[in-house]
Amino acid sequence: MSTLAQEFSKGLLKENPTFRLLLGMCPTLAITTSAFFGFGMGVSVFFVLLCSNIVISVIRNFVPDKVRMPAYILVIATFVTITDMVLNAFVPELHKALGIFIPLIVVNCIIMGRAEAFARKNNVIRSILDALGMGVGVTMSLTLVGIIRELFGAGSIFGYNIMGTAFEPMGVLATPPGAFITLGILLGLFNYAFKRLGIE
Amino acid sequence: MRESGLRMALTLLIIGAICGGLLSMVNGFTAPVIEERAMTEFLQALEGFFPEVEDYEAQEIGDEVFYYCTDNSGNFIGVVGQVKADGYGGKISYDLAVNNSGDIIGMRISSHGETPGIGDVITREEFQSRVIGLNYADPISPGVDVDTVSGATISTGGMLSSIRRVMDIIGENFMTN
Amino acid sequence: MDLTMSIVIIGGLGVLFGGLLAYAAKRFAVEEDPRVEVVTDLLPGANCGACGLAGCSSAAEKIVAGEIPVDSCIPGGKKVADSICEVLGIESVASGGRKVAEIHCLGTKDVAPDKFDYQGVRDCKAAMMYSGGFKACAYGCLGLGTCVEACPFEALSMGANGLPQVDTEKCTGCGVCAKACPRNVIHIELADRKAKYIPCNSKASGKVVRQACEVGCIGCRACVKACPNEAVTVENNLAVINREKCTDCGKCVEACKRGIIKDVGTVLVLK
Amino acid sequence: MHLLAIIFVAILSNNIVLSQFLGICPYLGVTKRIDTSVGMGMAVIFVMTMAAIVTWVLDLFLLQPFGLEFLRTIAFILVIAGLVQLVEMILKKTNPALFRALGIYLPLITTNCTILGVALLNVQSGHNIIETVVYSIATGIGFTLAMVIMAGIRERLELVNMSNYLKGAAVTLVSAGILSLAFMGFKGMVTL
Repeated sequence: MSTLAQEFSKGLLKENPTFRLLLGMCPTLAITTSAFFGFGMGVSVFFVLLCSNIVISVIRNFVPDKVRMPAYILVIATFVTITDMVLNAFVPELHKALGIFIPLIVVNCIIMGRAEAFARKNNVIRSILDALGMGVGVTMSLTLVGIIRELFGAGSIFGYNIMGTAFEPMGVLATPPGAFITLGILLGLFNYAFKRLGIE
Repeated sequence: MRESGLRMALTLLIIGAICGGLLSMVNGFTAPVIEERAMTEFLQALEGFFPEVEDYEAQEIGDEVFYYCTDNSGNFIGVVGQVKADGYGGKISYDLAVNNSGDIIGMRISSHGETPGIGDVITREEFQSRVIGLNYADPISPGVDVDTVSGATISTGGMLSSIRRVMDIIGENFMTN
Repeated sequence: MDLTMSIVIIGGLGVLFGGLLAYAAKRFAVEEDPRVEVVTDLLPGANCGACGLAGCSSAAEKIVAGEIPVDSCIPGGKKVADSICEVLGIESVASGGRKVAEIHCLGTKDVAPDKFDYQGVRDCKAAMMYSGGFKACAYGCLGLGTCVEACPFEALSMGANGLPQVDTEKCTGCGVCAKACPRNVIHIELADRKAKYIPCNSKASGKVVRQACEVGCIGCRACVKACPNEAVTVENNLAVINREKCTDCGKCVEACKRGIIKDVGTVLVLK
Repeated sequence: MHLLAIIFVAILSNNIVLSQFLGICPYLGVTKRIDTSVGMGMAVIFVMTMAAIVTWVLDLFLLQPFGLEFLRTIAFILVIAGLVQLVEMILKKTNPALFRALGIYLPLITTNCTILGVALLNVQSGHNIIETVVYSIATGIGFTLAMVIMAGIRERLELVNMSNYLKGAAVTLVSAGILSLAFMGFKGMVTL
């Protein structure tokens, strides 16, 4: 059983959900047109993942195995709807951009994956640490992709113009093909980096 | 942990009920905030078009809403329509403001899916200025009276035909005098 | 009003599906032997098909039903077979010992020249379509790595000399590489056995082999005469050593004019 | 005519995978072979249409009268998860052959963004029942089309000699990008 520290740190690099486990691809492609949206999505996934991991690991012994899936989905959906409402009320600009991808956090492979693979089998403390690690990992990855696409797609990061006015922004990065290609190349680079760092 | 059917149904009932209750409570807090923010947002837009607007009365025609605006002395100053157009990337929803003599005085795109850098010209002065000042009686057929923006013909053409449709509605219902 | 309604709706949906699933669990219960799941977990799960079935889960079903022997999972070997026996409560049968893949070719680029320079898709099966392969020897290994790709356990790697090498630790003898090789250069043999073997696959006549390869067996029968316990026979111009009879005395190694007879289990790192 | 436009838009110009980014996780996983992609595609079409109808009815009779739109997500996903598990059990018992062909994809489908995505899109764009059914089937076909094309590409990619850092998901994503570029060509042809 890995130590508590490992439980947290594995989510950052070794088992980074986006670049290693290839989970949660849909939001990573769709809303990372800007760093702020990427960060916002990362934080919402983080919040939902944390709460659902806690609740699932608490109720894991009471839920009969046959109805395991619907019960966990109920819990996750509740936290997602709460996030949806809170964002809609207090951060409307982010809510409008994320649009349909907030309700889709429910079926986001990361959360369902962690609930099934981890929270169901471990106690509360480990689940919290796992959620923290995974959550930070996701937020970092989404923000990174957001930065890259915004830097080249619109010449700015978090809205601040970096590349100056002479820079001709590559509009294609904001379109769907741009998202696919950027993430594909990033995955290749990360594979290379992981190989060199010796993280198998 | 007997796997009996009753226990399964009961578990889902309890979890479902708790979740349902929790959600409606949270909704109780957030719904008014959302409502109120949407309202202030629209009011600002309205004041943007008609600074001296005092009161407005919503009127639903088809599935679109038109706001009949009056100033503090109660006489009619203009109409703002929350309407939709067919764009390149799907529906474009926008507000169109027409003053009491039937001329377009402004428009605001509230949401669109046009391709960034190409179709989103509809949000900029370059396109909107072509339409400002036109009267509801003037013909607006895309490419004939008002030319579309090259490279974004579908977006701008869609907008122009929708404006024509909306102007007809405004003409019939509000320009009776 | 909202509060009660949402509790009723979500709670109602929950109990509706809870009930439906409970009813379905009884009404559509498929009698599935719980041991199948346990055995599936024990199997390596590489779905390599060495047991002749589509995947581990179907293999588990057959093992529990007793249609196939307990040790039919070759990659799993003795360890898996024993643990399955524990689960099924039958005494562990003595399985035939570990099997490993063996490369039966020494023909590197410098000793076995090519007929033509092949620029096509880097795949042995594809290369075979071009007049039977670019190698002068019609039976030798083409070295394009189809077996390396096919191996589910990453036990095969391409040697610097252009011929595949077997990592006998990782190799589980599942035979996927043997099936993948279009020229059947790879044989699955018992691993830890003291014996000699001839790493050549060429059934061509001696004259043809002399032109095609410097380290190919020309079927000169020197080893057959030299062997004290008749372990060596020549079948269509290729000498084959019978591992049961072979006593690892090494007489055939000295007799072989081309010096290509090797010990079983040596990883062929060639010049 | 309107239905034809929906079909065209759902399959080609606004393909659920290539321009709406839904269902990417199974898209990367299952498209290794053409027959698995077709199997998954059929299962998705069936479940997507069934789920869309049930959720549409649920929304009309239960959520809208009481103004509980905020319960949409939770009610829909509960229904979808329950339905998929039910279908899995029934299929396993009544038709094992079909179950062996399609059944293995069912648990994968519950956590598939497309199913919930389509259910929500149908309700949000105010489709009536016929439009809902047509839109779901068309989106399912669009999903299958994108998967089969990608499976075809990936089977040929296996033979290409590329650096093994790019193998697998990375090259799939890049080729999906090019595919999405091609599908963008249909975008302006038909507007809803």
